[in-house]
Amino acid sequence: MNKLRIIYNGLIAENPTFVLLLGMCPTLGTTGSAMTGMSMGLATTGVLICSNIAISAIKSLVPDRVRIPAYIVVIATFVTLLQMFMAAYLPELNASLGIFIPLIVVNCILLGRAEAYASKHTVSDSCFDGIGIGLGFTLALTLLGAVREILGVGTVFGLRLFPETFGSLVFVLAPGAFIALGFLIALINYIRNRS
Amino acid sequence: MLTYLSIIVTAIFVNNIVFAQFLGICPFLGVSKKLSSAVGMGAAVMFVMTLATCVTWLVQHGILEPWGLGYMQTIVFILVIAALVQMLEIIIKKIAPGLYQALGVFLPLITTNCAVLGVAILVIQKGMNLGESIVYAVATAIGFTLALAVFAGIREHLRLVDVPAPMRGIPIALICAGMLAMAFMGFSGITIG
Amino acid sequence: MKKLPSTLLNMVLSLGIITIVASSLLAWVNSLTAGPIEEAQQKEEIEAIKSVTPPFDNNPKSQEWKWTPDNDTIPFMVYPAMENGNLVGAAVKGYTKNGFGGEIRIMYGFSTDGSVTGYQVLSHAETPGLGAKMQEWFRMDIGNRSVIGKNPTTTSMYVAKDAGGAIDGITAATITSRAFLETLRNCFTAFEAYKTDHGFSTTPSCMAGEGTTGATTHTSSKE
Amino acid sequence: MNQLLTISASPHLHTKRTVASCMWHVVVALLPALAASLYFFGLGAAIVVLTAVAGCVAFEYIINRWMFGRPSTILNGSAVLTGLLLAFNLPSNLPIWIVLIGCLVAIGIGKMSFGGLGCNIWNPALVGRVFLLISFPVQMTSWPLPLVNRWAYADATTGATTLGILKMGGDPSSIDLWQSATGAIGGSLGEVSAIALVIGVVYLLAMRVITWHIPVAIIGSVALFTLCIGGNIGIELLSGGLLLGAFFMATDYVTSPMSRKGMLVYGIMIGIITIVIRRWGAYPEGMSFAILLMNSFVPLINRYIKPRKFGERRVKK
Amino acid sequence: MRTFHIGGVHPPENKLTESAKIINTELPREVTLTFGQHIGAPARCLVKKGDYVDRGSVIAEASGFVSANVHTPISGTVTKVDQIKMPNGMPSPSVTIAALDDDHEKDLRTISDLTPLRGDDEIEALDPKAIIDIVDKAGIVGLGGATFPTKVKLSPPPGMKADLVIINAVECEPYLTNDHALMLEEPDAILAGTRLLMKAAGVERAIIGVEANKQNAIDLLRRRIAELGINGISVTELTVKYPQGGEKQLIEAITGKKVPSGSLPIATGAIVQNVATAYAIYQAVRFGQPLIERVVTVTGPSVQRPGNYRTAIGVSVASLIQQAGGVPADTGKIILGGPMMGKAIVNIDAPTTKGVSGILLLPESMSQRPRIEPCIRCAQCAFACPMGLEPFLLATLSRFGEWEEVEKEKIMNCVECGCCSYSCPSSRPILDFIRLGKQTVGAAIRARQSQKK
Ligand SMILES: Cc1cc2nc3c(=O)[nH]c(=O)nc-3n(C[C@H](O)[C@H](O)[C@H](O)COP(=O)(O)O)c2cc1C
Ligand SMILES: Cc1cc2nc3c(=O)[nH]c(=O)nc-3n(C[C@H](O)[C@H](O)[C@H](O)COP(=O)(O)O)c2cc1C
Ligand SMILES: Cc1cc2nc3c(=O)[nH]c(=O)nc-3n(C[C@H](O)[C@H](O)[C@H](O)COP(=O)(O)O)c2cc1C
Ligand SMILES: Cc1cc2nc3c(=O)[nH]c(=O)nc-3n(C[C@H](O)[C@H](O)[C@H](O)CO)c2cc1C
Ligand code: SF4
Ligand code: SF4
Ligand code: SF4
Ligand code: SF4
Ligand code: FES
Repeated sequence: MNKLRIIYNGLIAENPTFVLLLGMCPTLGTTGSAMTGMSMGLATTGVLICSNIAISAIKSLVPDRVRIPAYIVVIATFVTLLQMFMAAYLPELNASLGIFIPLIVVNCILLGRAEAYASKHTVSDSCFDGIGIGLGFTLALTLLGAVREILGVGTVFGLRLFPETFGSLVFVLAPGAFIALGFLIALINYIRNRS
Repeated sequence: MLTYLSIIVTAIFVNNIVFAQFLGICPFLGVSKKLSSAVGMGAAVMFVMTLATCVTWLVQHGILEPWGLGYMQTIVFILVIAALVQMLEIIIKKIAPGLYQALGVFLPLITTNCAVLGVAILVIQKGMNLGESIVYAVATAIGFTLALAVFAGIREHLRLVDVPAPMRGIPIALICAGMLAMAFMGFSGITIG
Repeated sequence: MKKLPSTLLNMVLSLGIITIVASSLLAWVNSLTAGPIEEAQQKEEIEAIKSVTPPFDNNPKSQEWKWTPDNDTIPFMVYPAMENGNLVGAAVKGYTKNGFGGEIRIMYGFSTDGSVTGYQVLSHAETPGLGAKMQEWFRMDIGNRSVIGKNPTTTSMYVAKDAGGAIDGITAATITSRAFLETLRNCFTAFEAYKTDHGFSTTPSCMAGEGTTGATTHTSSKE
Repeated sequence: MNQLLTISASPHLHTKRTVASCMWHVVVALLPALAASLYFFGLGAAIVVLTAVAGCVAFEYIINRWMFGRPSTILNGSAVLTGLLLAFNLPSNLPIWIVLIGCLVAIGIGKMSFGGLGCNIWNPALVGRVFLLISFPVQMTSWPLPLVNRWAYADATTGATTLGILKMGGDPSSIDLWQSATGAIGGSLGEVSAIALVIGVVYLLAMRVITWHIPVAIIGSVALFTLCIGGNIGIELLSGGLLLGAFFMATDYVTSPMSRKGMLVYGIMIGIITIVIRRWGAYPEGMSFAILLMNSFVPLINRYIKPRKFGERRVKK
Repeated sequence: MRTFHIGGVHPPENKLTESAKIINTELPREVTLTFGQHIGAPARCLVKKGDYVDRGSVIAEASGFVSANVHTPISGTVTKVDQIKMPNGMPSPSVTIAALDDDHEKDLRTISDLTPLRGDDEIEALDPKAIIDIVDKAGIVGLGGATFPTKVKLSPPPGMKADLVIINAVECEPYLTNDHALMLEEPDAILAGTRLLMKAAGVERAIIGVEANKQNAIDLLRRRIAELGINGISVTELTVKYPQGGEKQLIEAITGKKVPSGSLPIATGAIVQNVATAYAIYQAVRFGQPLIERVVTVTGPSVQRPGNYRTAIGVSVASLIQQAGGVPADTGKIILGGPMMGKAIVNIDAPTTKGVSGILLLPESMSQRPRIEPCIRCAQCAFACPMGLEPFLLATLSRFGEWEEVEKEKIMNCVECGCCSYSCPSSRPILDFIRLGKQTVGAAIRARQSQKK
């Protein structure tokens, strides 16, 4: 398949957050600002690309009945690697994403892609699938983070759009996460149904 | 005693796992369409979460830390949880077929439920002792079940009203979760003692 | 390529190999990153201490001293800052559980006479835009917000809303402000206790009605 | 002639009560409290009330007509009521733009996203109020003093509410209950005068718009629970939004249980949660949160607590 | 004062004809009789075109246990055996009898087929079996609206024993006054009929339940009971509340016992009969008069001469309305029965039947249902439901086709009293949806039962 199509597919057509509704916990939990949302998206993308590559590489060496545990081990390995690198070189980001970094392990996007895509496709296709889906996830998280940051405190990536007094704090807190995502998905539903 | 009470109140109301910590959202959105399945899922999570927290705590303090393998936490925990769920499934099927009927369908879903792994990691991060960890796990699961049950009631209600088309399904469910999170914020800052 | 059939041997072998490869990889990377991680953590602490105390030439971390408040078990950490062997002040790492979102960890710096030389909020779960403002609020030179340069023996380190307080709390975040100042008072007490313990002269305390004062256990790690 | 006859199934009579008359009765019942708030807070109260009512009506009209293409529903008075009750829950010096955000949230999120009148689960006015409280805590917790500077709006002199004083460790005996009863105290503009609120609720009960169950359950459980934990019943009942909430907001048909037993359970739980939040929580006032929380439980209450059916045998234990 | 305890409403009473005396109408020269005037199997036709039938003779006989004879109220010739359009516009088989000469008003007592006048002693000597037999022959069905064959009620299923007869003189429907008028004019006949009912059912006690808005009837009945020295019959005054006349509600109001869900009223030991039924039984036993006439209230806000008319069963609705001054110009809806449970009709040329207690002509302004609005969950309907159901839920579930759910919510307990629709401020068509649900669920239940057998 055309590599660009694979990426388009992950980014838009099968966007993991807005269309497939996977990985809701990090989506809600790490989008207090555009920056944290994007970081989480990129971190997940990294693991996803690696695990997709590794899994499609070893797919024929793994008997069917143990494939799930095997995939989990692969994914967990890359997550742990990510954890180590972040703790060593990006300690602040590591602290702000907190528990959601180890929880990438259980993000259904990863296992989902391993099962639905990487275990059936070539290494390079799986790599591009990882990039596409990962960027789709990153896009969604960044978008949600940006919306919450703008509505909540009036900035986006720290850039001030309007004075902080006019921000609705609720958007950087738990309820705002649900509400903002709800309306975003509704908007996307609306647009999709129109076109 | 007071610490236990405080752990319980905090885990159920103040820092509800779904509404404040954003863990276990997928089953929360996925298994809350009917009240009966919501309660079944809640019970299954309580079962697994308590057991998993207990076992992973022992693994952490008995194996990983003494041997300097702290960096293996994530990989070991997820494998322990996966194995545990498998074993539970087999055991329950053997000794309590009735329970299996009720919980069985939910068990496989739980392996990838981040709430279980999340709680296992959180109790280590918070430096809780074994007793506190178990109480925390049970209370968190109660909080999860409560959230699920309330949400299932709400979604059964929504089935019978005229939700505008683009809002139907997940969007309105998320708005409801937002409203619930807002209501639960009333408990913020509750301190016992 | 054909898939390996699911025979027991294949399954054990396959899983075993994956696990061994994975663990070795992890062990290797761990050995590579353990240093930088440790360093990052150390650096963070030292940076924090540096940012709150007067300049020093010792290693305060190696001279840390513990002080445990009456009603709790986890100790406060006193890091003495020395210049040429003379005490010039200290950083005290303290915490409170009375924040709006639970625990707040703060490091305060004091000069020898007990005046606040600086502070760093290390971790907290306060509300962004409200309680989270404490990081800047209490060093702002507006009204009576700043605690910098003030001495708990002469300034009442309470929120102005509460009777007798001399510090302006964060607007609409009185709970955080109280927690912040409570930690400050306790850290000050820890510092005083350190001075008593190590034979440095204490400034006479006139902090009437203090909450947690007495130090029950203190152990020095340098003994 | 035969062709002209109307055919419809029985019953052929219909009560005079309409949705509009229910809603307008509640509006009428709120007039004494409105008068009191205009007296105590002057210009500020007038601006906030007018903005809130106009805002809610406008948003309902816009969303209904232009987004859903449904017929306008503003004449049935429910948007007016939401606006009025939202205003009653706001301080009288709140900037207009915040009031408007509250209206948008109350109508847009709290009511119309669920499908409009009758479909929502949470009390729209309270959704708006709590949203504002969380979003703009600074502005939402500065209370103009009553009777002072009645012609000031944005720069009114502010002070603490009774519950705020207590939360800050104030002395309960310093509180003048007579002031709480008349309304000469700080607080949201509609909640201050207990007497005016009681006049309103008596009217609603007499008109049979509401039944006694919810208000009595709330007030009873607040009184009992306060007694158990050793508080001052008078202060708890007369201060904050307790009476406003118990009489006019917890009783909202749409968001309260549909059986009398359910109403009692709902009311009792609201009372208890309110006191728990007031006593142990971070917020000085818990009524809004308590009502929203119990709104969430209403579907479950409706499902499990039902009227006893005629001739249905009671389940023996 | 006694009353039932769950739900109920109190619509404006509007008893326009409260003190109107019963007006005897002239016997018509033509009647049309249908075979399904009662609940149960339609009667089997015994005549054919051209037959001459005598006043009071059977023209169709009961075709089963739950069925009833139909008699002709005039003498004449069968001119048609055909389908006619019923009031609701649906066709139904019927017999039309026309008086070809002037003997259609024959005195019943001259007709040898009917057992002639019985004396008091003779009546005293009748045993229960004989009374039930007369009731059966006379084609008497409940006149309270349900038209359930009376002999069936008087023959309780094995193992059941009645201990009380309740005379339903509640008349809680607004506008209707036919029972009231009958009580004021025929108290003695009603009491005698009640005694016959007691005897037939083998019970010692009877209670006449009357709502407080008919004080003069209560006083009159009480006075006559005392004057005649009758034992075992008493009158109970009831609070005015609809649907007190409903069998289950009335039993509860009077005895405090609730008919268990899914059981017959006889489970509480009570047999309920309408006053007019008691009167008809007396007429049959004493004069041998079968059920060929009844009192009908013709009323409405703009009707010229509203009143209680004693009329032959089978005259056309139109001719009865004519008696009352004709159809007013502003009429928008014509209802057979009361406004709460009565049926709106399309065809006023259709004949009356045994069950027609009133004809109500509502002006156009009262005929249209108010605009339907969304349910505001006010629970008024649930508070009003005398069966303790949750009408808003039943209606919504029915609307969404959740048949299993509605069955669990006991939709079949609904007595279709209409209190829910009446009290809904959003004027939702609650009962319409519930009827739909009842039909579907009822069919499903019957299918299940027949499968089991
Ligand atoms: C969403 C929300 C978050 C809040 N977060 C904090 C906080 O982090 N710290 C705090 O002291 N108060 C916080 N508050 C405010 C308190 O509830 C309360 O208003 C305050 O402690 C006392 O008010 P005052 O400071 O105006 O006296 C928050 C309020 C809301 C609505
Ligand atoms: C300002 C105001 C506006 C009103 N507007 C309406 C209206 O639009 N529609 C309506 O039915 N009732 C409206 N009412 C209420 C009616 O005047 C009256 O109070 C109510 O319909 C009485 O109904 P009831 O007798 O059934 O209780 C309004 C009342 C007030 C005070
Ligand atoms: C809602 C409802 C209201 C009724 N109201 C009356 C009434 O007012 N008078 C009456 O005689 N029967 C009324 N009935 C019929 C009674 O339930 C019952 O069938 C009747 O009293 C039995 O007497 P009968 O067989 O002599 O008609 C009503 C039935 C229902 C379901
Ligand atoms: C007794 C009564 C109380 C009401 N209380 C409220 C209220 O507290 N908040 C509100 O937004 N609407 C209230 N309404 C109006 C209406 O029910 C509300 O807008 C619906 O929740 C919208 O679906 C009330 C209506 C009645 C009849
Ligand atoms: S883990 Fe299961 S329930 Fe959760 S998103 Fe994935 S497929 Fe859905
Ligand atoms: S980790 Fe689990 S709960 Fe969290 S988003 Fe993924 S599936 Fe959902
Ligand atoms: S019609 Fe049925 S549901 Fe409605 S009130 Fe009467 S019994 Fe209840
Ligand atoms: S009376 Fe009407 S509006 Fe009220 S709950 Fe019943 S159906 Fe809904
Ligand atoms: S007249 Fe009362 S129920 Fe029929």
